[in-house]
Amino acid sequence: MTIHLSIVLFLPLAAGLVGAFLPRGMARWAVLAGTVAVLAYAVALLVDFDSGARGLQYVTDDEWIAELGIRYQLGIDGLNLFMVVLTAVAWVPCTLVAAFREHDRPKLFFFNLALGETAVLGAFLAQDLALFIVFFDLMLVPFYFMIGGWGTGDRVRATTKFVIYTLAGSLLMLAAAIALGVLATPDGGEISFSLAQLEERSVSEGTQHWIVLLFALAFFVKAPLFPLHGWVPETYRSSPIVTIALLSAVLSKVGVYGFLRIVLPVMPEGSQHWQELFIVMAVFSILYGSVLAFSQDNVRLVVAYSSIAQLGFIVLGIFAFDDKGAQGAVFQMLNHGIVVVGLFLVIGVIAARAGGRESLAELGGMAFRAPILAAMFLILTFATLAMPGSANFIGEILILFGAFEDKFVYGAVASVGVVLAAVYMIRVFQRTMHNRVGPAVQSREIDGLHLAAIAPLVAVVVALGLYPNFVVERSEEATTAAIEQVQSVSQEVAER
Amino acid sequence: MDITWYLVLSAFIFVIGAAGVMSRRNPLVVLLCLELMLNAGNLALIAFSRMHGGEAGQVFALIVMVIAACEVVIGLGIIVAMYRRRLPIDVDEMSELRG
Amino acid sequence: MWFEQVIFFLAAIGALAGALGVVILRNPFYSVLALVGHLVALAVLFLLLHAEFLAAGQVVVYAGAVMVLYIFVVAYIGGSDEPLRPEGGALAVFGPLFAAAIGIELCIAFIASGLDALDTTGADVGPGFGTPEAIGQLLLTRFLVPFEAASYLLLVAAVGAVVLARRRRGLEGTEPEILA
Amino acid sequence: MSATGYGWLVLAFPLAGTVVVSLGWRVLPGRLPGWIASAAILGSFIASLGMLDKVDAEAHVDSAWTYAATGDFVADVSILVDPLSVFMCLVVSGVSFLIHVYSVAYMSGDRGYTRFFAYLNYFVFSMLLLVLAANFVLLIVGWAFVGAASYLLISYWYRRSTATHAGIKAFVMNVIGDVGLVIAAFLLFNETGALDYFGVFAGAEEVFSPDDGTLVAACLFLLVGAFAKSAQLPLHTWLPDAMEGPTPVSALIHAATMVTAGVYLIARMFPLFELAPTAADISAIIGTATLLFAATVALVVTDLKRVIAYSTISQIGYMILGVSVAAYGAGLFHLMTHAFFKALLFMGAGSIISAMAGVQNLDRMGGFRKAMPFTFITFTIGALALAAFPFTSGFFSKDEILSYAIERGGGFVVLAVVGYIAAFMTAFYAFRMVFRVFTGDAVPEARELEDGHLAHGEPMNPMTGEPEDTEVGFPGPEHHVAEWSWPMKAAMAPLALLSLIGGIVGVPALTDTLEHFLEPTFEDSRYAEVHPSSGTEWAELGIGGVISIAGIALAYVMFVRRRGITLRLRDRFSAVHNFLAHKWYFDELYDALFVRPFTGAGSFGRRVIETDFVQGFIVGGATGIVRAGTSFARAIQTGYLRAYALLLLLGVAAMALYFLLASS
Repeated sequence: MTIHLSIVLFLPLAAGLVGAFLPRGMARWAVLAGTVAVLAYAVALLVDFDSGARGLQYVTDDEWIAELGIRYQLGIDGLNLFMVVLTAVAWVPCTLVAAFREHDRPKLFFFNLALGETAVLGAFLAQDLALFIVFFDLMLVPFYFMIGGWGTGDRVRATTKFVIYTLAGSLLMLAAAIALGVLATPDGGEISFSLAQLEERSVSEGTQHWIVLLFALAFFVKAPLFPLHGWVPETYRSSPIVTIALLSAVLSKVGVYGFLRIVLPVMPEGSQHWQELFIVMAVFSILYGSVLAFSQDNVRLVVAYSSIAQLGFIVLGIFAFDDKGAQGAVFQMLNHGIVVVGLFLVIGVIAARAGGRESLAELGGMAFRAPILAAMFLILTFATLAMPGSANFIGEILILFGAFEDKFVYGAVASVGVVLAAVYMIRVFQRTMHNRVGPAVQSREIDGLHLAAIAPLVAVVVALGLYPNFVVERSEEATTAAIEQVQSVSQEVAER
Repeated sequence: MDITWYLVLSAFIFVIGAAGVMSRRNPLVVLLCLELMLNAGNLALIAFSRMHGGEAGQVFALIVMVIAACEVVIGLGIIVAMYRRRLPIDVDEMSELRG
Repeated sequence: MWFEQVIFFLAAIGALAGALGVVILRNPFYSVLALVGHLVALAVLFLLLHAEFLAAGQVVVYAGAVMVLYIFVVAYIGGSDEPLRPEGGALAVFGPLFAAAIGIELCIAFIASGLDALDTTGADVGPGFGTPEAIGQLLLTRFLVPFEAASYLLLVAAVGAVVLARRRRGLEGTEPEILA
Repeated sequence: MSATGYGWLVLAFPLAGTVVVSLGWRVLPGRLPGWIASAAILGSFIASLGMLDKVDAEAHVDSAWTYAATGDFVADVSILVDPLSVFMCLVVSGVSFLIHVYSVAYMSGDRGYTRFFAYLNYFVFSMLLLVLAANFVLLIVGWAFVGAASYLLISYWYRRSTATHAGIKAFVMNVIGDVGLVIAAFLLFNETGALDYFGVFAGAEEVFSPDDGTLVAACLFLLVGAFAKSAQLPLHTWLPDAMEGPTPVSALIHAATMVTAGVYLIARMFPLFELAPTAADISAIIGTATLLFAATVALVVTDLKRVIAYSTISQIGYMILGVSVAAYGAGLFHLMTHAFFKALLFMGAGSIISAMAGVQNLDRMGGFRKAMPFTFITFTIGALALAAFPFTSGFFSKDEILSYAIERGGGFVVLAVVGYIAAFMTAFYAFRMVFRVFTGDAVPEARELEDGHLAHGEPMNPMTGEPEDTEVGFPGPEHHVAEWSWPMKAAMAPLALLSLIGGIVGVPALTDTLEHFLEPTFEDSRYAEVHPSSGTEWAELGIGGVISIAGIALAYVMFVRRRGITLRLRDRFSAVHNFLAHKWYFDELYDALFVRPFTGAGSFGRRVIETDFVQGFIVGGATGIVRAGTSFARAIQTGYLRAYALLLLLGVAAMALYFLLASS
């Protein structure tokens, strides 16, 4: 029973509230300090984390709504440790970049930013299903305001779509979660939403089927996976760059994380039932996202669709029901998150050099006077396309190995996605950095602010590429535990 | 007298009131018809209170009367406001809530 | 017991006639008067049901004060007995039809009810039943919260009426305030 | 220091060079980055010599740290030092060092000088990592690093659209190879449970019966990787386009690094290929097909660098044939000699192109013999070695491969015969270059050079003719010919010497040094005893020599004695010429097979699936349902108070009815 996680969880929110009472210009610094503090705390947790131990660490467990069996239960294990670190790592550069830009209503913006971090951290830390859903839906609120209030272009349409999509998913999940909690309660037992409890209780297989499907809908919308990505183009096009970086890097991971934390351990039979469908969706998303990423003209949308493909890989790894696949998925969640934050910040820098243009046709030739920018972009590009030597490669090879194990054909088709990733990422890099100078492009070196924001991310990418085992060994225990049940179910099915 | 008689009477009054609400267009009369329906309810409440031999039903009836008074006050206020704005005094003319 | 029955029927006929008068009479002024009659008849029925306090309240507050309010408004806006358009339409048919349907349903419910107590004249009650004392006791003890809520409701309604009927500057001349 | 200690040093030098050069891009003046980079590679070469000194029959494996380990998936950062890797390190670092020295002068004047050397060092580091890796994961890492480095160097002059295009092509082909390797690694891992070479080899012996289906599949996927990197059919199209890079890059890609990786891979995986002879045979056949195909194309291509490029594809075909017929020593011997003379040829070509002020077209060249005596001599030596002229290095190595193939008998004899036919073409096109560039009437550029100054052409893209983006300063405005710059000479002279006498380590029956050196690596080979007798080997060498001389003679006749005959031949066989000049239409085929369907799918996805399905069917369907619901709700919301009352009443009536029915 420790308070550490609660501190981490509410630090950003506290910083946001403090900022709200400070004079206009000071809110950003309060929030920035909050995110840095969270990062420091997360690093401390990382150092202190006992990678050999089984089960949760730093557990906080209190009664919250006793009548409904909802508990305030937080904990960290190898599964969410790096998600928390990713959140902390992603928020600092984004806040930093945002802090040096002028906003309308800065207090509100930075409060939303801080609230977003708390919500995401909460979703990652929650060990109670109801608590998870509370934070999962809370995430929507600040992002809704940030996109709607500070977006560009047709932001009303974008936010509407974003909200309707995610809200529909969340509501279905809420219904499913309540059904799960109620149906799992044995006769005369107390209702409980604690994940540990739910894992021990069981729901009949037929019920699991539709509950898993509803959960999957919510998670796939968030991820997003084909064909539930209808909100992506508009949202990505009209969101502030900082927001979209966080959305793509961190929020998308909450969904897939939910599979490992909730769906697979609690409803193994249901997960097994839909395995084939979800794998097909994942593989199709990989191909479809890659092909569309290749044909996009807007830089953001290239990254957006590439994210669809990458999330497809992650889902493939999870639903391969294999140690290596799940391990790769967890690792890839971290890698993709870090890389995508960097990519979007770079896109922001690029757009600033082209007078706000983000169309590939109008960009080009920036590398000449901006070698540092080009070098960092290149590293991020190589990492995104999972070039061997990057951590993303280890993630992807584990996913592919896991997929090959049982589903060789799907794995083989998915590996086409690796080739396609090379095509579209290199294309983006060339069309922005290489070739002739675009009509309105000013080639100049990256400024100190963005350097300070992006360079650490690049350093993390390189470091992870050198020593990926740092993550792998810490997450192995929990990942294996997360898919233990579903593996045994899957084995039974195979034997039948 | 059996309680049934009172109840049947209350049903009749209620029905008459309801029919009036739906067929009359003068808002004043509609309000009056609402009074009828409320009073029908009151009558039933009091009849049941008599049946059970407890005064709770009467207290409820009293509160219904309070609510009726409130409704009258607000309703008449609206009618007066309409009149002062030279709007037609006709419920069918007030259809701004059309979807 | 015939005395009670006679009074019941007289009062019931009065109440029904008043109700019908409210609905049928064209002139709102007469409608209000019919409602007053209806209310008084109801008050008699209340007395028969041992609800003395309510009967008194019905006559004094309802038939007296509230109805006066109606009369004022009718007089103020000049109760026109001619409708702006002919009454009727589908609603004039369906409205009473559904109303009648509910009435029939209710009657079936009452008559075919399994509640045996319905067919009695009610429980035995002492002489203090329905007196202001008994009601006051209940209002200030068991139903204190609803009582207070009701009083707040009245307050809010009064304020609301003021807001609604308030003279807006520049809109009209020097019309007197009706409700304040 | 132990052998592996030297191995780590081999890797550390170029890596350090990359870091120092790239971080010091602002402070390092003049040619210093070039010299630092060269020194790094020299350090690598010296460390390789240290390995050579320490290496023995044992294979040394040393692991630095755990790269990734989960469950049975265990991959360390570990290197393997055995005669094969030592040999590769020596060739790679040695030749690369000379290319670096050459580049110090050749690239000076280019504004991207520092960047160039950072890439170059990274390239060599990647290749060394590839050959030193002790497990599949690290192999794939090195494999992909080589691909990335080649991408960076091919599109080094990134303002040229042709260069960026060629870069993306090379990179994608290489990634295809990477994926092949990943799949192969999985298949092997799945059966043997190991990722390190020796674990896999040991497991494979136990698990697989000869020609086991899975093993053949794994070997074929390995071949995909090997062929993508070594530019064999059908994954060769990137290599000619890779000529967009600066000439030293071409030299590096073709001679020392990259393309030889496929040969190395097959040699390294020989236990697997010997267990799966089907795969080995397929590899031999494809190698042969490639060597013939590339030789025919090289006959007609008019771009100087591309002629050499196709000759590389062809020569790599010989090597693949060699290692596929279990002539490992011979294949690697040819790898080494080829590295010498191919680097030399490219350096000479670079010098010539400089003299032509960037023009690469053979048709525009001629008569450079007087103007560039040094280049003439060295280039001719390179061409002689390429043509396998008797007693040059290429003579011994190429013919040894073919004699091994004949020794295997059966269908391999056919392959060897094809090899001899291609050898004739090789001799012909090698001297086609020599005669067209150096003999005949001196072109204006050559005369200008004789007068003591370099020709200056308009800066333009040699492939498309579009004017160069001069603002950025690369390609640099200056050109450097070997005659005037000592580092270039210093690089070319040793290579020329090695091209001439490099065969000495493999003279049949006399030295065979290389074969004996490599023996520990291949001693378990089941074909270790298959050995042509020195008598037959010398006889076949004789045949090879005759063919080579015949080819050169034909070239002499056609390009010196009777100039113009080629034009007549071209007109006469225009269909054949067109077919060859279009490189057998491979580019067009791939365009139709992959590129267009891919872009088509992209626009189909964007136009149809996104708009009609996702936005139309799913979004539209969902909103349609909501809209239909709301329009019904709207229809009910008439705004008429009495209608609401009616509905309310209706509801009450219905509910009352329900309760009545339910209770009765």
